[in-house]
Amino acid sequence: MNADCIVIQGSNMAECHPVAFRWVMEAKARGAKIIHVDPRFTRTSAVADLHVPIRAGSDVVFLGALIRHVIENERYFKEYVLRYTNAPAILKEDFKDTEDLDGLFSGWDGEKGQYDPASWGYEGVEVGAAAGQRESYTGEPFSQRGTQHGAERFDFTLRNPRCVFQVLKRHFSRYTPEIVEEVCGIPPGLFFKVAEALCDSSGRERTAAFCYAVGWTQHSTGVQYIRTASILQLLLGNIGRPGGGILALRGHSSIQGSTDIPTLYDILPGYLAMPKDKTDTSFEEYVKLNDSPTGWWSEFPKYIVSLLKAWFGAAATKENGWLFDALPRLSGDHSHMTTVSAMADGLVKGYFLMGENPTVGSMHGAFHRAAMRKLDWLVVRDFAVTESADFWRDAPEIERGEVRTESIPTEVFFFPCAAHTEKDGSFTNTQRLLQWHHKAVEPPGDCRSELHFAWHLGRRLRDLYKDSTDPKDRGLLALTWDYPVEDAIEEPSAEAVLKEISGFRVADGAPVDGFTQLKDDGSTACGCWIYSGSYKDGVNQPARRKSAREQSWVAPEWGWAWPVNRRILYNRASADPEGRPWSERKRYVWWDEEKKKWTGEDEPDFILERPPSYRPPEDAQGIDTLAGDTPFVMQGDGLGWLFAPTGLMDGPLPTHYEPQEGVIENPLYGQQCNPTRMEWNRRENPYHRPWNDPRFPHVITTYRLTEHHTAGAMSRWLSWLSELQPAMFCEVSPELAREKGLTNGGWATITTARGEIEARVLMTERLPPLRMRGRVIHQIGLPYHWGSKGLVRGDAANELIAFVADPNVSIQESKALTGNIVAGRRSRGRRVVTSGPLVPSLGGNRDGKDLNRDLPVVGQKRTGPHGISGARMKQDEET
Amino acid sequence: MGVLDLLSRWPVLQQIRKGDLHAFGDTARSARSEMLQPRTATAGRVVRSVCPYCAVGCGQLVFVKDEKITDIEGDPDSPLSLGCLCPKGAATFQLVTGSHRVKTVLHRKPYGTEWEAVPLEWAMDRVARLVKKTRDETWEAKTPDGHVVNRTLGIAHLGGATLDNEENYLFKKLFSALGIIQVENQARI
Amino acid sequence: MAVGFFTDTTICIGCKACEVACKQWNQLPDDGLLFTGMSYDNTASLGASTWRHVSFIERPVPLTGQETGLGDFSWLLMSDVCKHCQRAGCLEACPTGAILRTEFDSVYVQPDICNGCGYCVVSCPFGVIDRREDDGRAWKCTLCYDRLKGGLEPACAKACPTDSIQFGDLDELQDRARDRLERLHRHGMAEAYLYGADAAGQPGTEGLNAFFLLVDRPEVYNLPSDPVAPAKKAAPAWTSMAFAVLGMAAAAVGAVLSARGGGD
Amino acid sequence: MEEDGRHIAPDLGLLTGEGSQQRIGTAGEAFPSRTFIWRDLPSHSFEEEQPTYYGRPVLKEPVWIWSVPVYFYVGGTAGASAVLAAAAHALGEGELDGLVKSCRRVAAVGGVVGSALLVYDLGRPERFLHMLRVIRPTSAMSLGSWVLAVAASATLGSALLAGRKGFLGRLGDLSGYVAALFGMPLSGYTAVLLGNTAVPVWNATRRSLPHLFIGTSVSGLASLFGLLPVGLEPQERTIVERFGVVGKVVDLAAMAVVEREAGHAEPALKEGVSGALWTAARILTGASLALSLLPGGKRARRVAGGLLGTAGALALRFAVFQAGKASARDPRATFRRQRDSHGEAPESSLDR
Repeated sequence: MNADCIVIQGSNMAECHPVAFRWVMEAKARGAKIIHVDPRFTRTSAVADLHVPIRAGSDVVFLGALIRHVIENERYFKEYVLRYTNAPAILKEDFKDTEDLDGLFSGWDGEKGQYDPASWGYEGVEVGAAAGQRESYTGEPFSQRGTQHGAERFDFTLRNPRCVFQVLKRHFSRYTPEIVEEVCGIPPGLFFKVAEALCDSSGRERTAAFCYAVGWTQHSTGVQYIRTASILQLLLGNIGRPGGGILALRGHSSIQGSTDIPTLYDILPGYLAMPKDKTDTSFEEYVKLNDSPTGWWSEFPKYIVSLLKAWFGAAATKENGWLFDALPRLSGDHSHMTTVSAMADGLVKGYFLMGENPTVGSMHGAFHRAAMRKLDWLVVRDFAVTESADFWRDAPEIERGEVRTESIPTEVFFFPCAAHTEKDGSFTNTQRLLQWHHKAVEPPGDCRSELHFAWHLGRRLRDLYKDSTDPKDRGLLALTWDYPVEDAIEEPSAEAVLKEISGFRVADGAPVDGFTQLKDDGSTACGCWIYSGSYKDGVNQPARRKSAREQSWVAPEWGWAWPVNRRILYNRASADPEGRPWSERKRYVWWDEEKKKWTGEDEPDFILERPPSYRPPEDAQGIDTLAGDTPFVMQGDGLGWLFAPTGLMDGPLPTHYEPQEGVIENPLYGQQCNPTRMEWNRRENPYHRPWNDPRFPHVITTYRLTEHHTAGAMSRWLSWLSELQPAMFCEVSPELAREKGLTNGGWATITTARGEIEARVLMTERLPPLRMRGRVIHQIGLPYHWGSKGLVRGDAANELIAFVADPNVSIQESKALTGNIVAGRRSRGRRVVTSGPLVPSLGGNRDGKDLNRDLPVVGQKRTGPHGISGARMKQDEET
Repeated sequence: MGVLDLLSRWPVLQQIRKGDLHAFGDTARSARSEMLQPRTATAGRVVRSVCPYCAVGCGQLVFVKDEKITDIEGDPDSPLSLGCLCPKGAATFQLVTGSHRVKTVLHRKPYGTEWEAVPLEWAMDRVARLVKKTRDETWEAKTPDGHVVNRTLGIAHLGGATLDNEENYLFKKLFSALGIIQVENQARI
Repeated sequence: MAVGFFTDTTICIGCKACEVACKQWNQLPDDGLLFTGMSYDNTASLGASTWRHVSFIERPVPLTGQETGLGDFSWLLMSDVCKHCQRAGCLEACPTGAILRTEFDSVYVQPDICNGCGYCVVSCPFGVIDRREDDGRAWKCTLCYDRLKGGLEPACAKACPTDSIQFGDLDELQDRARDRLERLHRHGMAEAYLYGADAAGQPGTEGLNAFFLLVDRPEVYNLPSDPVAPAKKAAPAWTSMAFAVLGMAAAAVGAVLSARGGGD
Repeated sequence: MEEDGRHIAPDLGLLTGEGSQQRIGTAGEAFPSRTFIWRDLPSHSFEEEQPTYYGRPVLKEPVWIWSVPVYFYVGGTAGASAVLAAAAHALGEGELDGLVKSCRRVAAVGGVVGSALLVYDLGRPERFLHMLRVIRPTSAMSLGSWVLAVAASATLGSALLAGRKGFLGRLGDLSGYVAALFGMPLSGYTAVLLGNTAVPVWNATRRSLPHLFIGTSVSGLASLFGLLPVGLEPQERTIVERFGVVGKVVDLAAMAVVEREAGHAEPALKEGVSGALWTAARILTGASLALSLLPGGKRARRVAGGLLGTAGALALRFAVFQAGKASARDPRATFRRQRDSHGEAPESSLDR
């Protein structure tokens, strides 16, 4: 860690990532200031220099105020902002900001319940409607994707009222320290301390870093949380430089890998968009929409063609569009919660759960179980029988006799899985580093790897369909599926799969060195372009293990980081426009005048031979359009986007909206909640009032503990971990305890409209009540690790959480909601999912006239299939 | 001579012989203590691995003896962790060798009240047939408004954040070819 | 050569990696799945099956150098362990020679010798060593004697993510500790001090091979302020016993003589 | 699944670590003191004046069971008995053989029973011989074990050979004197054993405790003779009674001193089970002393005095034993004693 200041917000780093936190402590030892912004005083706060208690769900206000502070006091890194960001870009005249529309941006379409981002573009640059609509289906917020060109007009004086910088300034002007105090509950004194610490630690000589985790993402406006931090870091010049950046701390061993090589509905490996029904009618159309005339995405055709070659081999030819038509198409949102709703409506018949335990780990477990009861068949793979696998006989509603096991039709399979020590394979860690783990012993009994399961299932299916001539089976039969198998148990070779992922020349099967060698003529195959080169020279790069002591601090010879083993993205920004390090202290990569190439500690994230002085000629195409001083090569214009002209569902600039279920009315805008948020308006999924719900007066936030792992399938069965946190508990302040008659170590029951759970009481000053607008607002902290199985058992906090999601990535809101707490153990109270409302509904989901989540213009959103309403709702099917 | 031998090993006599007043050290040491050594020293092989819990990716060393795991600890060579582990990582030995692990395939018949152990091969065949059945029954070539979608919404997948990249790759590849699009994992949650 | 632990509580994050790493290496059983309600401490104390224990102290007192919106509050975290004293109560009390001082200057209980007399349990001024009723023998931290013999560092120190637990040569550790303390004092943390770093600091034990850097009084961490190896104060007890038994002998003789005399 | 607290499947993992052989039943029986839930706000355990860690004990409670205090009584009595036997033999000019004989018997029985009681208390009784593996001068228990070993065998020899003629007789007499020599420490070392621990009440009273224990040994012996159906000459009886009176007086005096020395640990002698036992001991011993001072030699009085005295002696041993447990449970007893510089550190270093 080379940072001079580290702000940890939306993350409890010391508890959830203790070993990563080692480096924070090292930075602290070197004099860096550690700031922890969190509703709770956690083990991270315990060793921080500054702990700032913030109301869960108000982070955008806090960060927005920091942006305002930086701009008003001119503390931003001027040269960096001018040259490396789109601050000088001039925007369209018809762009309207939330300042003008009371919380909405221009382009709101009340009919569709989503934005048309056309008016958000740069002046003189047309964003095709198709792009706009397509974006509305794109899952990951990949702003650089598509036909977005760079701006044509700039004002390097930053004075033009329509330039990004001025728009930004105006947008955040109302995010004042006073508002911070009112909305976040943070006194101005503390706020200024953070602001000054950040500014003092930024610039040429110093850098500051942000660390976040699901404390930021799990909100109905989660993506904008991260956007706000990015804007702040760009203004301070902390992106692409050592000791800077924004670190996402992720919870699972390969959660990054499962996004890069996605088990996600909306993308193909390497963040290539899944085809959409209306727009991607042919390979040519698909490429046209995803290709980009400028920036790195101009390489798109090479990546998709190589992918299709990797999948369909010889069957994929230029003539048949590389068998693109064999791929299925999306027609809206097919994310987890939508799928579960569809399941509840009987559309989904079969379900695979691979090492995941949604009835504990996902929001609203009761609804999950209700949906699963509609399945014909369920396949679960895990170490031991989880709550999800046993949903048909071990569940609260069965215990209460509301549902009978004998009446559940689902056929259930439990396959025991092999441990990571019993199979070869690679994990991708949170820093994009691939590391290979080797098989140590044979898996016991019938335990098998998922590789084994997937391959043998595929083998069987291809066999079942082998005589089919039905076009629907063409892709399956064309699939390249001939991996070598090892051992008696016929385990497919993971290394062979890695080779396909990394890419090879079709002619002779020779591995490629990296994505720069990929072609769009079908002569190369590559399963995931960003991983291309991970099998360079036929060497398993992720398996490299050169000791840390024997190499530089960047440790390039340990494992393999994508892309091309690069450790810091956009690191061109660590040098000034002329290619010199901003400062000796922060040198990382630079332009070597003698050798005429980029060099440094790390793999330069730039075209190696392109000098800083390079300027693209008029007729430039593809990557040639990237000037020598535009570090953000993935962007259409190579610039860092303070303002996102396209790609986001809920606006080009972050805006504070209250959570779906809040405790106060949005003090900044008339628009209470994120207008494009996704709601599931169904009987099983009742919402509380948008704020001040008398039945549910307290703020609930959920979190993890060091001693357990997510849904607990990997920790609740282990005595060495279980004894350290042996019971589900809730953290409450002494004030709340007194008010509710709770005793430390005793029992309490926590309720929402979705359900109720019981927990041991842990009284503590670490979760203080908030004093806002003269009111005292109590917070309840709930770890969510427990379930009905394992050595230590307890209720699952997620039973309480509703289905509501961020419009960009469909992630649920579990970090800020409302609920109630009473002393004593769980009652026999009946659940809304199985037996109608638990508590009398207050005027349904859209609440009473007095309390509206949306402005009237927004309020008339239509409800789509499965009760979904929101930005990514399927538009063509009405129900 | 058993008795003499026994006497010669009697610490008290050694104490007297050596004039060791307190017997705090060597004289009190037993044969076992003499021979004591770390079990890693007697391990047949050491396998390099990665912690299966969170996404920091700490290095692990897996010590194997007689095809059984005897110890799992941090890999000091890892630039990420320098041999450190958090409590979960430190408990990995219990995770992979624990008696909680199920070793046979379990099957619950429709409307059944109990799990039954079934052969792996049978279960795999059964699942393959169910996938085919469901897929064929719920196949959607075109949307009502005529757009080609060739897919099935009848099958869904959840999971992957704890799987290897290679495994996720095969799932995505296979499911895409089968027209299964509802593929999701913890990254969304 | 003497080795030991320097536990710097100011950088402990209370993750309990040391507790688990110790249990894993020594393959110890859990000692009960009990929710205590004592902050995040559900292990309660060191014991026969818990050789590392992390204490959690929620204090209504601010920590120097830290500011929090909570006001006067701080959370002290500390990983406790057997101190491997220079004058070790348990060692001096053990009648069987099961407890000995190793070539590494650590105090080690030989499980093949211990007969569970329980005298060490009452002789430890720190309440570390304990006899597990169902096992019958006394157990405590071995400073990973087996690992040391193989040239490895103890499991807890190796696992510790923040190096709050440091293992090494005693003299070197003491120097490092003094530097650290000096640095903290320079940064205004006047309350920081070393606990048991040397004989001068803790004459009763003549110094601990596993010593600590603390920021509040020892009692706050459940440590005695001035522990003494009982045997150091044995002399007066033996002396007064000598007088007492002689008195008894005299009484016996007296009783006989007086009676005989009276008999005449 | 066998619950061993590790839950390792034998076909997957090897259990060979240092603690892997640790036997466990249920955690409950292993740690009775742990079954508790802190009912207060965690930060409320923090008292500026006298901080403790949630009021948890700083020391471990003695793990010894009832057989230990009983041994204190038996061993002590045996020791005193051996001493009296030797005195009577040496000065009796053959006229006190009855007393000598019965004293030697009492001592012998005491030695055997005492050893048995100690072995019974061990966590691993089969390893009782390890007690004689080494000699540790720092360990009162080590020295005590050797004393007991010698004394027990000597008393046994002296008892078996009592009244024999010739060489065997002389051998018996010799071992009688050996028994007396070791009987003296035998009746007192247990007090040192308790005094040399970290348990506040025992450690605080380590000077007076030996006098208390010796006194009890003597009074215990005398009281025992009051109960034993042995025919003693009047003269012999007088000896025993006078011996006993001295013991009881010492006893009562020592109790007062012990209370004064106890200091911060005194509550252990005043409150709870141990307090009750302590008071009972004082009353019983006092009563038996009073009885034995009354003139006349009625048998009934002797028996009554014997009963009271024996009960008193036993009560006293248990009182001291229980007081130890109680004071080990109380962290303040330890903390405050050390703050009052009963430790080793100079005043100056105690300011933190």
